[in-house]
Amino acid sequence: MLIQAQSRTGRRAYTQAPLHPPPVTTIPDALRRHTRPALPEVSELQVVRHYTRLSQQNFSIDTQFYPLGSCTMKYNPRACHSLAMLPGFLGRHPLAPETHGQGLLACLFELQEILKVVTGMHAVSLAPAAGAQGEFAGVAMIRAYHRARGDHARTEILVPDAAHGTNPASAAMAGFQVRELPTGPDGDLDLGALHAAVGPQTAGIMLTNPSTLGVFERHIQTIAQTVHQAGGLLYYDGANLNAILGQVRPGDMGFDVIHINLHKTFSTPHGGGGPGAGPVGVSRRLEPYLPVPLVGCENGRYRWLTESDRPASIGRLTAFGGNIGILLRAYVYARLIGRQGLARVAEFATLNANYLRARLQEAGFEAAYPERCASHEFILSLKREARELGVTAMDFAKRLLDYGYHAPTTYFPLLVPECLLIEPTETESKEDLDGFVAAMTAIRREAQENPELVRGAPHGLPVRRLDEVHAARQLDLAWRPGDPKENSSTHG
Amino acid sequence: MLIQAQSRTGRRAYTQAPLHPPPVTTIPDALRRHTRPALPEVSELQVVRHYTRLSQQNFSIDTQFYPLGSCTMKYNPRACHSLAMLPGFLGRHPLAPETHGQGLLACLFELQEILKVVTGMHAVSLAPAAGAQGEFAGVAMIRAYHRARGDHARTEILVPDAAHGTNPASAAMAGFQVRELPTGPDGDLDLGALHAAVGPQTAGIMLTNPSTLGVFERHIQTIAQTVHQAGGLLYYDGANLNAILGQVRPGDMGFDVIHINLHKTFSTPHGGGGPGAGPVGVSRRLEPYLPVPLVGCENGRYRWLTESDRPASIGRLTAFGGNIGILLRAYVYARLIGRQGLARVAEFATLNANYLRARLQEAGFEAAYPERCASHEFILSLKREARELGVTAMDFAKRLLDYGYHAPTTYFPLLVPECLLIEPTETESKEDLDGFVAAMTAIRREAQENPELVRGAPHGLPVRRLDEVHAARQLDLAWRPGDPKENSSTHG
Amino acid sequence: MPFIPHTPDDIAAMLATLGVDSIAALFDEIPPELRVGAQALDAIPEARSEMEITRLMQSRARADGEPLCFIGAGAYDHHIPSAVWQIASRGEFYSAYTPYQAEASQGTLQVLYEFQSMMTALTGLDVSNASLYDGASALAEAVLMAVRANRQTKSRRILVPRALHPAYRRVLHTLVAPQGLELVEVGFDPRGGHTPVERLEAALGEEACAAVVIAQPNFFGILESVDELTDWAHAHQALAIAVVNPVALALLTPPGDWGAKGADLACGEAQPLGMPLASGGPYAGFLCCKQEYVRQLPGRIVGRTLDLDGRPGFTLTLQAREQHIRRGKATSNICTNQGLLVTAATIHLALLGAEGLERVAASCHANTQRLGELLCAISGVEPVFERPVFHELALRLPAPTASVLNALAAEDILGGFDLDPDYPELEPALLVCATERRTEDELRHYAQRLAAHLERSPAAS
Amino acid sequence: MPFIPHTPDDIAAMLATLGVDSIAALFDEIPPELRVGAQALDAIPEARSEMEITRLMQSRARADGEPLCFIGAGAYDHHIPSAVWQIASRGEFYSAYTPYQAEASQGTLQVLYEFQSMMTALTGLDVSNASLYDGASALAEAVLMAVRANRQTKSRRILVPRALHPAYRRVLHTLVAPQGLELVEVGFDPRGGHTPVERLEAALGEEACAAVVIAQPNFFGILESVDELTDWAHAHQALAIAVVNPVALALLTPPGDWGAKGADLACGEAQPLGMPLASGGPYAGFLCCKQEYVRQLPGRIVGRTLDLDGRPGFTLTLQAREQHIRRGKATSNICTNQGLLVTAATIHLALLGAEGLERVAASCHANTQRLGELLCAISGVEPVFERPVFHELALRLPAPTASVLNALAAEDILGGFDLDPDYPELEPALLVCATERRTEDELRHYAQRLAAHLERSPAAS
Repeated sequence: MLIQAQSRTGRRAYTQAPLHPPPVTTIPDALRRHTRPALPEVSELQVVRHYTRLSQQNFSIDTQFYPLGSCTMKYNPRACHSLAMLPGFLGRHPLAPETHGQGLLACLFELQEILKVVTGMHAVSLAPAAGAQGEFAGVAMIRAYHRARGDHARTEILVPDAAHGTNPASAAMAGFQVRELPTGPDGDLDLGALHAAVGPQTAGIMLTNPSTLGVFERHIQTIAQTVHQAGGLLYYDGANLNAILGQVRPGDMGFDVIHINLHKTFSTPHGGGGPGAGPVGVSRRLEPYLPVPLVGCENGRYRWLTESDRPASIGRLTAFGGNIGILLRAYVYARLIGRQGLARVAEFATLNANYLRARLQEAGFEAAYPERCASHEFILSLKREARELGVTAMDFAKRLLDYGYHAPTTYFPLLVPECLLIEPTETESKEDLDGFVAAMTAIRREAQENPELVRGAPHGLPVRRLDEVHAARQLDLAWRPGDPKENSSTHG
Repeated sequence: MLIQAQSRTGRRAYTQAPLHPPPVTTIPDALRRHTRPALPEVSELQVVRHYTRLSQQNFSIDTQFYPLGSCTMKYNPRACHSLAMLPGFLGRHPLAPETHGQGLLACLFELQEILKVVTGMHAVSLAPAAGAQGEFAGVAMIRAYHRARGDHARTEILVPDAAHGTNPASAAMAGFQVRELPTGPDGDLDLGALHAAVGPQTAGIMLTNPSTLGVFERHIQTIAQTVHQAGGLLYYDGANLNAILGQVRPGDMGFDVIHINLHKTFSTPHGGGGPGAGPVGVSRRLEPYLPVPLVGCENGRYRWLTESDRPASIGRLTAFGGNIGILLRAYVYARLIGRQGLARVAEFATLNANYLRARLQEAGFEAAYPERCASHEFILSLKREARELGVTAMDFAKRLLDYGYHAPTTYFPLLVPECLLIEPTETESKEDLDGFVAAMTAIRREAQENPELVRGAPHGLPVRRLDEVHAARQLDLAWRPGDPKENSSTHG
Repeated sequence: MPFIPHTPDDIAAMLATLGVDSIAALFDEIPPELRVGAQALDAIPEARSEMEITRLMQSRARADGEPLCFIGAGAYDHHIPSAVWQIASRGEFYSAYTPYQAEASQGTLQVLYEFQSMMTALTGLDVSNASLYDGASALAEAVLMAVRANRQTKSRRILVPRALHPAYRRVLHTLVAPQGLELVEVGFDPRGGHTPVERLEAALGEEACAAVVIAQPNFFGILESVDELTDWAHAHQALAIAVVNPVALALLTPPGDWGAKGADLACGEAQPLGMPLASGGPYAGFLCCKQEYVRQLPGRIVGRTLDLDGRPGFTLTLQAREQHIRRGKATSNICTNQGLLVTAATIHLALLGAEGLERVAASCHANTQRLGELLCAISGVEPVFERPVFHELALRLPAPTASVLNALAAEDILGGFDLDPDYPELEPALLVCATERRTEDELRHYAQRLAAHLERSPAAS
Repeated sequence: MPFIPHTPDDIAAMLATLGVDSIAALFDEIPPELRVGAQALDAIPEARSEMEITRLMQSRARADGEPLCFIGAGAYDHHIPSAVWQIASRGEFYSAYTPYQAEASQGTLQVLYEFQSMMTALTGLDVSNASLYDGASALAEAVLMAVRANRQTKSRRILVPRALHPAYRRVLHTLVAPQGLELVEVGFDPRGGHTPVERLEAALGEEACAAVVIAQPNFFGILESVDELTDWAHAHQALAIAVVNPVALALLTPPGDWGAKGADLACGEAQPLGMPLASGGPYAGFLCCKQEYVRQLPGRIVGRTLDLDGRPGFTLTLQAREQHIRRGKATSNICTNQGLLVTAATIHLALLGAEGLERVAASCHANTQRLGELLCAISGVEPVFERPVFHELALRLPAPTASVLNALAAEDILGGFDLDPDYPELEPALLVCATERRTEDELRHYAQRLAAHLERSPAAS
């Protein structure tokens, strides 16, 4: 039942608002609201009970194996949360003077340094609030760079067809045309197409490496050389950075600008859809354009560097310093695992992915790019199961939920039919991977013996399969007073 | 699966222990342990996931209506928890000097004062760690009082047959003989039996008022006079104090000593079986015997009063000051609801109990003592359902779990056959009470149409009905390495 | 190995399954000349235990002090019920992903639907998304959306009041300029502090514009004549974009009721709804609009639908607008938003309800009025503007603002926002805020210390 | 109305159902002369908002400072992983009752079963209960249990070492004296600080005794010769009751292996396993025993059993021992115990494991050794006893202990436990403790300040 449906006129969580507010007399009546907004009128117990019960309807890392490809659902250490939530950090106003922020700024400055080292970049700004905003900032820096050189002809950004959808969307946000490049049959970029595409109109290329196909782009040096020679810059989409931490660095591969998803690689929480944090790193020539604010250090005192310190900056992305609380969590994480731990992340994420792929192949599933090493993730194609049994990748995904596993990413990347993109992460144990193989095997058996069972999944969750088409056609996006619909999904 | 069964040799939650402990060289080998204890070797993620999932297998106030009679399962305000867990309180060593404890002691002193006022007693000690320890302390004070007067003949404590089991147990712990008194047909104590029982051997009487039958003992003044005239003292079991807060005070009724279950009336958490807190209050003549430590205040400075300040004290009940964190929660609760709120507790607990009883009677259920006002709780007897349908109070209780309600207390008090003792508390809404009536009604319909369904309940919980006889006969009280049994109840 | 569960036996068994003899072999496809050795990360500290890092972070958190805060300027020091973060921090909310698998994410999805419902109730508009990064970036998305949505003009000009938060104006420029939008500044009235219609006329000149941004209250805390501004926008074929404080909406006319037709979009910062100040983030932006514009709305949207058995449930919807489907043609590049903060905001609003929110708003208003009284009793301190305010107040000082603020900060009082750099025309001026958390004692303490410092300061020019 | 959900409509409808016109009518059975009016509670403050009480409690918590702690004496300042209380505070653990309805309480029940398993692993005994109030009251229950359980003697005498925690000895007296038990004090060796067998002999004289209490380490931190003491007890038909520190058990012989037959009971304070110091509570006592005594064991016990479908599950068991069944003849009056703390302890032990616990123990031991070195380098400071210690150390001072401790406390150093009031024979003496949380800098700081104060103090007599 919606919290709104539990509302009763005159009920309230009494202790939560000031008990004796003075009357408001100085605001003209013409500007005053005359009917109260339809917010729920409920007791504190009702609120606590309602949201506690709702929380139990979620799958999460803390409760399930969650091998959602390209999302890096690893353990979020509880210490990162409690230390970022220390009262001294939480109570600090964003515009408090630097005299009252040295502790915070020290953490942020050190995080900038850690990110520089681990990515091999020259400078880092922590400002972007999420990966997509990092992408925008990165592409905007490429634009600023060319403009500063008077090179206004570079209006095009190259993006492989396997790329995350945010890449072309961010390029468009930054005012560029997007040109898509095809992927070769081995999963690497089609170099011929690249050569044909580059030219004086090329502002840059956006790459994820390892790509969304779960393989390392082996020709990265050739690509870098080709794009650079054409006058373009290379953008690294850090979504898959977990795969290579401490093994190979974007800066060494020739990238000019990168973003890092701290909520993936640095294990900050996903929170049911954010907050993320998408710091950007750049090579020396792009440093002037970094988004503000950055944290500087002079004579052991830290301070925010803002527009006046950085006149060539692409500017400010959010009103204050970005998702600071997430940056603190990432800092704590980096300090807990240390330099060896950062390298181990990629090693064990890769070991887990390759092991899980091998076990699933043994169990008879078809992997995409089986001749390649898997990175931290890999793709299964269920096209045979779909063809022979009429049970799709989506059906497998939904049935996995009944087995207590969150489904892998489905139908992405778009290049592989009936695909599951599976990313186990380094924090899961061998037993959990083996359990997942057993579940997949059991579901295939069900698909052979009782395909309706799989097609009708899930069966054991708070709701059965939801009608997304209905949702999009009969838009119901907000409850309103007098709403006749009842939602009983949370009870029983 | 048990956490122990998830153990793998060599796995650990690395960040949680010192990384580089020095070798231990100064402890003689003869005193050293030579095999490691069989504690689980698991990762931090495994621990978080395991206990998060286990928690979801509990019913609790935060997730369900929990009308467990005599337990006062009311909302535990979240502020009480977070304010008792402030670092300044948590980090304080129990033996820290009073210079470093004025903040804490101020709260405790004020709580003593609040409890004195609300119970009408002369002095309060917060020392007892739970209700039963409060009972022991109370009875021990009665013993100390008689002994101090040289009255060694008073070896007997009177206890009504309806009393909580702790009453006779505590009296025995304190070295007394227990004499049971019968209850009359109207739920009040049998006064004739009382008169017959009192005498020079009577040390005192232990009463709960309202009694466990959910009714107010109307002859309390006569009882007090009778016992006092015989030289005995009156003990008030505060388990049901929620029913009368601000309406009538134990001190005014003539009680000499009381305990208060803060984890009931003052809404501190039950925690799956504690911690509780059982402060004791006394009349002036018993004050010297209060358990230590108490909090005193002199010239605006607070300090612990200990054995040396209180030479006649019955002594110390725990090593330090009792369950301090629980006392802080109770203090916060009392401050949040204030004096009017304390009185409202009893009013609305009583309203809810009487309303729920009336609705259940309307629905055809039989209440015990229907001619009486219910206190904050009341008893249903399902003896008719048991006789006619073969469905017992226990069956109803288990089936309620399937409906998402915690069961009421079953088969207590012992005087009423097939009984459910139902205490809704003041924090539940009318809708929840109505929902409970609907569930009870539905279950009775099921009992008529499909009694096996009810007898086999619960059906929708992590386990079905558990075999308690098997548990007591085939004792399995601890996992051991190599334990062949698998427990799969937590998965799937 | 921190957070890695693999035992030596596990590793050996897994490598055997793979037929390789080391983990390093799994990286064979990386060109060897790119592989970095262990020493590449030497500048990063070694692993430390949780105990050690706890000590470090506690000392750093303490180092920043607990000053008495009278700064508002876009982030407000409100009471947050204990229940809010105790529940929002539950692992099932905290460690879940964006609810792509709806059936396994009904908790998050229902929370988002409830949030959308609450925001439409507060703003009086039809539809809300499930959050954007913050108030400033939400405004930028609103402006981009307005340009797409406005069918009456192809203009890419936007009227932006100078009395809008300076940081919002900067963010707006960063995010919309690459797409060729033109931001035209609209001045404020020097006596009232508000944005009169005449200024809109003057700024527009003979051109058209796609949208008018209307901040209520504006950056100076001043209440604008929103009905006139909205009607003016509509009369000029422009959409009206409201930038509002959600707490103020408990007292003020909701954007959906502004003027004859209501504002078309409303956005703002949700931080006052249960989010700690936290040095600036994470917060959450909100964006609501009229039903007719829903397909131009950026960000996640949750809809109520039915399952196979006909029971209601929730799912992400209208994903065809989003970048993972439409790629370069999406309404925005945003995907990860501020889900956890929205969870907190939803719990917060459920706890307060309309009456509670109104009490909070009224207390903030009263405290700021009272602070104004106390401060204006000091010689040389006076209100900059005449018009009524919500919970912020611009004051003219008799001494340079920065030096006054520094002196107060040395005594752990954060005296307000220095208006001088952004508004030199008002110099020396200060923007103060007193939320419901400030007590009479604190207000008096501030006034007393300010008076003391001003006595010692040289008079301003 | 704080925490009361009733609306005026609800109240009216409910009263109508009851056929009464006011709530007051529901209290008609209380004799009118006993009813108190509203003014009876006037001395209790009025309701305050959560915001106001938060401010109050924060200021009080801050008032108590964050001193540097070198006190042990039964409560130890250990690192507690963040995960412990984040999980233990979840509503489903926090707000559940004792698991009477087993099917609806499998979470709590399995936690308790796991705890019992961990405690038997640590102590080397067969059975554990699910907790008692604290270490001291657990010892009292152990003593009462031993008297009931000992079939070889009807003696009600108990040998209790003087080197046992003084507060434990006091609690023991409070709780067992009413049942006529006689507590006989056993002295310690003035050079070794331990309890030699000869002292047991001397204390017993010609009498019998039901049990011997053996503390390992004892209150002075000294490691006792537990094998000899246990064998002596058994040779005298007495049960051996171990009082142990659970962290120390990572390094020390478990009670189940003491002497030829092992201790019969082991109890102690579980606070070092994930419970904050918290001014003294809530903590949790534990009590383990050999299988043969299980029916005399007080407190809750959880057993593994089967459900109707034959699947394993957990339930409270052996309830026939308990007060709600046996009433006056129960093994104890205890019912509510320390469930939430046990939940924390279980999570804590799962996070540490045996190796982690051993690392903690070794670090505490090393820090205390190091502190001893630093302090004993100060002129006039020396160890009181010769024998090895775990993580506490008794030191003789050249000045009155109380005055030294006061001087240190004024500098926010809690220098240890003053032994003088309880052990005048050792005066002036101090008991110090340095857990794994103390750093080398802190140890040096303490030593430096102690040296400074002693330089200024007059020498002790």
